[in-house]
Amino acid sequence: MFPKPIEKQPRAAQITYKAMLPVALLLWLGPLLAVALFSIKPEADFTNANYWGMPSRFEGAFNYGQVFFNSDMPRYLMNSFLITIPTVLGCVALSSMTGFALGIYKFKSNIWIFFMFVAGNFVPFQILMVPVRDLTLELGLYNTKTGLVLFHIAFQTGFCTLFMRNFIRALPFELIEAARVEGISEWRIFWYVVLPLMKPAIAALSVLIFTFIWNDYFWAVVLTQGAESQPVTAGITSFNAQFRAAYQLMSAGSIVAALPPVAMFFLMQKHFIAGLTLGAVK
Amino acid sequence: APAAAELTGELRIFLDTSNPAPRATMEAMIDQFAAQHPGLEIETTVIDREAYKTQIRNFLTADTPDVATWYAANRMKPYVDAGLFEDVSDLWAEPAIADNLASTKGAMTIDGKQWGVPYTYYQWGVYYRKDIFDELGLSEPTTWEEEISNCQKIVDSGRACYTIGTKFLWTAGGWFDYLNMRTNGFDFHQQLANGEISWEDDRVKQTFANWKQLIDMGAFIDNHQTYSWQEALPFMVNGDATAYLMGNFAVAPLREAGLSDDQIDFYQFVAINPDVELAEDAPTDTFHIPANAANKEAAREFLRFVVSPDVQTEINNGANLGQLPVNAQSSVDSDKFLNQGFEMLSSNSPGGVAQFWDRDAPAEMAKASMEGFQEFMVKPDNADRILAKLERARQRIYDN
Amino acid sequence: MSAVDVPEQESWFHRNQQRIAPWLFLAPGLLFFMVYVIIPVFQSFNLSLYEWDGLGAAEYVGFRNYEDLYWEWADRDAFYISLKNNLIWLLLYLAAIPAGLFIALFLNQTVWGIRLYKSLFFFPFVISQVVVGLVFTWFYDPTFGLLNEFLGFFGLGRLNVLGDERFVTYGIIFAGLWPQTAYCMILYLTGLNAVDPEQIEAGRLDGAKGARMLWHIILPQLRPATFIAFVVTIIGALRSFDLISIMTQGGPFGSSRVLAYYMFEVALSEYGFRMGYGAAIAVILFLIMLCFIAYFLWSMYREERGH
Amino acid sequence: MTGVTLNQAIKRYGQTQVIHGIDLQIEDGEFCVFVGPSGCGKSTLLRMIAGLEETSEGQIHIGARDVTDMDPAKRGVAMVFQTYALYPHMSVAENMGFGLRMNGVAKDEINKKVQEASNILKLDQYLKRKPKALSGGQRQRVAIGRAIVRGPEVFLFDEPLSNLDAELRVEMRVEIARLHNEIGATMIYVTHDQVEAMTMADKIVVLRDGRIEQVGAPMDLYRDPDNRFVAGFIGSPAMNFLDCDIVDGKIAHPALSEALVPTVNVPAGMTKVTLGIRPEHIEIDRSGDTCTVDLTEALGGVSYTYLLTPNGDKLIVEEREDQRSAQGERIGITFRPERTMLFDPESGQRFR
Amino acid sequence: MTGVTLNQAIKRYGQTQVIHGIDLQIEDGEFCVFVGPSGCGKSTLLRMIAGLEETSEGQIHIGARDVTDMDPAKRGVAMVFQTYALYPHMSVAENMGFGLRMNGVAKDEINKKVQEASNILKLDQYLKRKPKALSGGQRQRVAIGRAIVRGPEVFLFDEPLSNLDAELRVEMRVEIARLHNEIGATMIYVTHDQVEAMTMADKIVVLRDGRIEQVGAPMDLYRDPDNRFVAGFIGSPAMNFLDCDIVDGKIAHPALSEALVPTVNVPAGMTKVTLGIRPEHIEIDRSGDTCTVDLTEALGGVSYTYLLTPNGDKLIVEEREDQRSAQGERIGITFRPERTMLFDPESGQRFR
Ligand SMILES: Nc1ncnc2c1ncn2[C@@H]1O[C@H](COP(=O)(O)OP(=O)(O)OP(=O)(O)O)[C@@H](O)[C@H]1O
Ligand SMILES: Nc1ncnc2c1ncn2[C@@H]1O[C@H](COP(=O)(O)OP(=O)(O)OP(=O)(O)O)[C@@H](O)[C@H]1O
Ligand SMILES: [Mg+2]
Ligand SMILES: [Mg+2]
Repeated sequence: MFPKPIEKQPRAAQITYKAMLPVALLLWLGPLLAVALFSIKPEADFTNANYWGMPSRFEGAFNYGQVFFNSDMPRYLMNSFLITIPTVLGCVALSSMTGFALGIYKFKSNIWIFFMFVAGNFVPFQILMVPVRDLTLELGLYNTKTGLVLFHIAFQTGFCTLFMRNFIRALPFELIEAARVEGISEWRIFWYVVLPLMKPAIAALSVLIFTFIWNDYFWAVVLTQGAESQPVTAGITSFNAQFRAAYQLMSAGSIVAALPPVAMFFLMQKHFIAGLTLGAVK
Repeated sequence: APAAAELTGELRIFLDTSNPAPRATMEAMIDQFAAQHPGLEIETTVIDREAYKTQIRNFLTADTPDVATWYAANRMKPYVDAGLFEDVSDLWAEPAIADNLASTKGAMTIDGKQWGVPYTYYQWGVYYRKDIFDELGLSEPTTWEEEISNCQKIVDSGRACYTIGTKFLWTAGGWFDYLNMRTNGFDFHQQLANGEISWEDDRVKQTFANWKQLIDMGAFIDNHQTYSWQEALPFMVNGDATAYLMGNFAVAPLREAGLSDDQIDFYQFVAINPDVELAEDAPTDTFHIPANAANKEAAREFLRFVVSPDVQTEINNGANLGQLPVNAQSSVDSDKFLNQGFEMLSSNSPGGVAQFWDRDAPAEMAKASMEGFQEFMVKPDNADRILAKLERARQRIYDN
Repeated sequence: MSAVDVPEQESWFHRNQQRIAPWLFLAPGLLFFMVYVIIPVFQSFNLSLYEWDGLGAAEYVGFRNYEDLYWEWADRDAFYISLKNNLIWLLLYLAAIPAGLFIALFLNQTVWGIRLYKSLFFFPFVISQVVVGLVFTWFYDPTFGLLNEFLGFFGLGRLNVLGDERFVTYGIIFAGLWPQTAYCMILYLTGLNAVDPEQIEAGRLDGAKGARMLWHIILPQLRPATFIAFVVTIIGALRSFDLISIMTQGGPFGSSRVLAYYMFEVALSEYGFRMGYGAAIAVILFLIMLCFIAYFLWSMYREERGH
Repeated sequence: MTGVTLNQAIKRYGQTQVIHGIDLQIEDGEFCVFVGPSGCGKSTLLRMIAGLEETSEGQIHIGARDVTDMDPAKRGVAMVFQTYALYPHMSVAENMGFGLRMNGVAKDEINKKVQEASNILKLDQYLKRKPKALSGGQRQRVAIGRAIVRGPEVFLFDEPLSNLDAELRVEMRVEIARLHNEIGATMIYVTHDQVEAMTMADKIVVLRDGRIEQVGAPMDLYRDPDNRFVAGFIGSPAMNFLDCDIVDGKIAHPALSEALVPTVNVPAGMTKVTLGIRPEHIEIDRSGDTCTVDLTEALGGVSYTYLLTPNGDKLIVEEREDQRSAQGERIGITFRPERTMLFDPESGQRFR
Repeated sequence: MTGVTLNQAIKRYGQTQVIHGIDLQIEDGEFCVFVGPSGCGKSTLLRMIAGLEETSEGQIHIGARDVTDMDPAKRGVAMVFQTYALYPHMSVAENMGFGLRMNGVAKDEINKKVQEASNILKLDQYLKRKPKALSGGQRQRVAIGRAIVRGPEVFLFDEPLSNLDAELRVEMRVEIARLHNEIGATMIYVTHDQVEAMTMADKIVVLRDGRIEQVGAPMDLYRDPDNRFVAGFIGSPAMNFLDCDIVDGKIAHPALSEALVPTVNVPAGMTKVTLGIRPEHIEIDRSGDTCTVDLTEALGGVSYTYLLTPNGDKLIVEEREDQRSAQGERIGITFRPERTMLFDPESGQRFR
């Protein structure tokens, strides 16, 4: 292990290290903690320029109450879920198939199709902005969650295919050959042999895509408008416009918007990190 | 209206009145309308004001509402040109509107047709802290010299004269409107907006020179480029700045922030060039029917309803929008700012009434110029460079 | 053997199963990807030759949009600034890589609770850039921002980071580095996990220690992690939009624009109606990115062949 | 039950040909082992029989059926892979029954067959476990069980034991041999371990570069190889080869104190010949001094002496027990001429 | 050049002790091999000597220096790892010179030493290559070269050959032995391959569960093991053990047609004893019928016969050449009593 394990170093070094950890963490998360602090302050603290001190009163309940009962935030949150979850399902479904096709079969254009997915995944998505917006308008899906979901599925398929294909490549090919010798049709090989083995990849990918989509702002702005279809990232800006300069509410709103992916990360940490590294490496 | 009782179907209304007070007002008004038309199913969507500006072009082509708010003058031109707004000249031919809304007809007219109706307008002017003025022994100025000397005293007292937040640029447009209209007059200003005058014209430079005078003396708060107009309010509330050149909608938040009517007052922007007539900014907010609307009949009825005298009186009163009604039959609320503003616009604005810079100038020019104004306000010494750049922009934009 | 009674008479589909199957599996994904990604890329190329306000009819103008871009470049105007800022982003964003490595090294221990520390350090990556932007806007706030409190604490003057065209881009990049560093950190932490302990021991026997160990033995083994970190950082830098949009809207006076934001601005923002022009900017951005995409694909190709 | 016949089977990958026209007849119920150095085409040939690789040219028959272009599933073969290729998400029983299940066989029938196979392989108590929870040997047994369940006519094994450690390998080797006795199906087995080849095979096929070098029973190959390659390949430690001169019809080499009279006919006109002699057939002559002891290795029961001949050739001699030589010692060697084999130095062909 | 001395060396990982007070003296220039089953602590002990693991208690001396708490780089040892642990991003020459470079040795000096080492190991033509481009054996040679270059007093090898295939393993084994002869440094070598242990060692240390079972020269351990563990561990195929009864002072087992008179003193009062006999010391008595032939394996020069005794014990008999028995045949066995060893069935201690 590098660097040298701290437990093999002098006691003083160990103590210093253990003391530095929380300090470093506080510094690192400082801005975030500040927001959390803001979100439980009463408004008066801001007018009294008590920005960074202890809250004079705990107003968290009120502030979060405002967010949940006196704004469009619940709708935005709902929208985010209604956008994110179908996208995750769609991506996983499409990319396990494309990944399977590209990972298992040898055919001439295999590598080129694969590269197309990879390259598409890295395209600056701004270049898609105008045509995709027009397409969505033409399909009558502008300002609908469906429109957003369809695009997200399509765009994320690039990344997911890269991920799935690499994962499937790493599976022992003998498993497929064994199945073929046993006379199992290709579709059933996919369904009964490969898909169950892809569970970890699917888990990792789901968490990852969940976060990506949840946090998407650009496309939310380009393809939707208004509380009936916008996700929370875009919603938070309107929310903030609504409560401009009401820092305690903006903070509470931000915390609420950030919470689901954070919760997701904590619950599925292992998969999340596996996703980050596995997808790209290999 | 008896005929209106038969209205049926769905009426979708998009609003940009996202701040809490206006939002409540509009929703109440729509409820009232709904009560009159039980057969109509009304769906109201309120979109954040800033977001609305970018989204309008989308919803005009897809997922189109039946009624949408927007702004008068050049600001509606792209949509008129693209055929996305319904020609409502027929409404304007109805006497109830023709007679009572005459003063705003010009702002609603493009190519000789009218494309919507106004529902409110409001004066611009200088809102100031009367208590601080009193404390410093200042009185409302009327000339540029007085303005400057007042300001000098304020600056000497450790305050800024004007608060402003230029993060979203348009507030600087207000300053430019006034300085240029006061320096070169309304007509010149409109010509400039129409691209007929070079930005490197000496007269424009004079406007900037006047502006620079204020900047150089430290009249504006620092760091205004990082604030929105709301974020700039606390400076005035806290007494770090004494005045705010703003539309009347600023009054409500100032009051909310705890300033009493004794502490705030209003004066008309001072004259600079005695040779030009005073002209004012009075932006008009409007309702339009998108060309793709489904229920135009109900939409027209709604427009009639909005501009009707009672509704105008109601929605513009101090407790609601706190602005001026567009209908001559309506009464202006007893609110002192509304009265002063109404007074000012109707009797002391001989030069004309402008909509506002970003509504009078084409979008692209507005954007480029307001960015220039912001830069100028931060770096007044760059004036020549900025103007040269704007001139280049002008040549390109109006050329197309 | 088989339950089927007529084994010799297989259907055409059955016989060609292995040839057809991949295309059936690919079809839905490929269709989606084509419609929403590949075709639009070409449409954008095409659109960049038009002038179009997004409302009326488009007008073919040949390369005029590019010409305009050139003039903006020549005049050191918005396009020039965007491009320059993009370069700054590209360069400075790379700082996330060493920073991530540094934190990863710091956290690569096995003391009690370290797992929790690692996850908490990773936090910034998970939250939306919108929130990050907001957080940092307040951090930089010239009146009450924590930054100025700090500077004041050290007796330094106040700074309006986001209001000063000299600092604004750096300020936003710094905000962007926060989540990006967390990302690189995780990549390196997993990379460090995979470092061959025997090589470290061999290094110890060879007398390499500390920084020399890091440089000569650890870093070369972290190459894959560094490679991904590089790719994702570059892409992140070129895609930077959310932060700018939230923190400054490209301001003050357009000095924090980058291509991605600028194109949004000219095409879709409040005052922007130049779809074709936006497309031209996107094409330029795409061409820049293409270098990196090509690099990435090339190294992937080598990997594939290598096996 | 049926045999397998290959008729001029050829395999090409693009331009490169890796299997060069193999003709081979494997009898019904025979245990046939393919051996050969790495990359010689053992796996490819096996996979061609399985149908996992297309046959570029030639025919493959299983029994009377021409299976050359048939789907793998239809050929009546079952394959056991080096890596076992067990489905990790299925229990042992599911693994074994999967093929039947997918082909629509009734549940009861599947259970019965799985039960039978697990009886044979003593897997009963593991049926519910996942492969992960099994040892290497058990996994290999499941893989074989999966093959058995399908009741194939031909079993194919591709280095099934090479992932096991030495001890288990011996055990499983014995088990597979026993299985073959029990069910009597045709089995084709790929390995590069010549102990496996020698001990299990009814028939060994020695491959080299996609061509058959020799086919025969193990001891036949050991005693009577066709060429130098087979002679060197079969037997461990490998046969010693000395490049000798033919002088006056006798075979001369500096390590030999006197020239040998060849026991077979060497074609006239040859001046050089390769002499092969197995380490266990050399005896050390302590009175001689033609060779130097380079190194000795005593393994307890047996010891190997590495010799350097005067002209630098190396020789290994197997000695029994305690007759260990000292390093650097100079000794002579002798052997019975009938134990030697003679090969053409060019073609490697054996003279008989 | 110096020897290595361990004095009551103990290693604990947290609560669990894995090395239990080892006393060991390795002489200057000796080739010492640690063998033992997996997990017995061979690697740990080696790594303690290298300084890669801290010694929990006791002392380690290299020559006269107490190195117990010394930095690995300062101990004058070099280590060759099982996985080679070559730096993949450096060329062969850089790999070999890296240690010197880290210690600030001048470039010329490094080049010279690398040259020398690569001469010894015949690596000259590969100096520019990266490890990836080398075969397993070449890599192992580079790893050894890297150790040589540093000119250590003690070489440490941790199963250096276990990643090579059988053929290469033999070759490299010979090479390391030759290297030891050449440079004469002290070498400590860990393996679990007993052929390596037997053939290379001057001294074998048999470890079990972190304790030394026996130390001695290879043939001493083979001929004269202290206990059943060592007897079973050394020699291949392993010694056969039969659980015998003592009847009237004689040793009886159903496989033996008549009871044996023990050649050593068995303590009085014992009723059971374990009899050990090596496969090569058993002779088959074709007239007997006590045992059944379970299986035979002919490997050419030698064949193994697996026997089942009447009470189910298994026996392996090594036969020479062609004396192959048929499966199922019933035969008897004989051996010379002085070839047997007797062990305490409980403690495994050998009776002498
Ligand atoms: N897909 C392929 N494309 C091209 N050449 C191939 C392919 N698969 C195998 N080969 C070549 O065919 C030859 C035979 O390979 P095969 O795997 O049958 O050897 P093998 O005898 O099984 O070797 P090993 O003992 O290492 O498993 C090799 O030279 C190999 O390089
Ligand atoms: N870091 C550690 N923490 C706890 N126990 C350990 C650690 N390293 C090794 N051990 C234990 O120490 C014992 C000796 O391990 P060691 O690796 O020395 O065995 P070995 O003889 O080299 O085995 P092998 O032949 O498998 O390499 C084992 O029981 C192992 O589980
Ligand atoms: Mg093979
Ligand atoms: Mg070990």
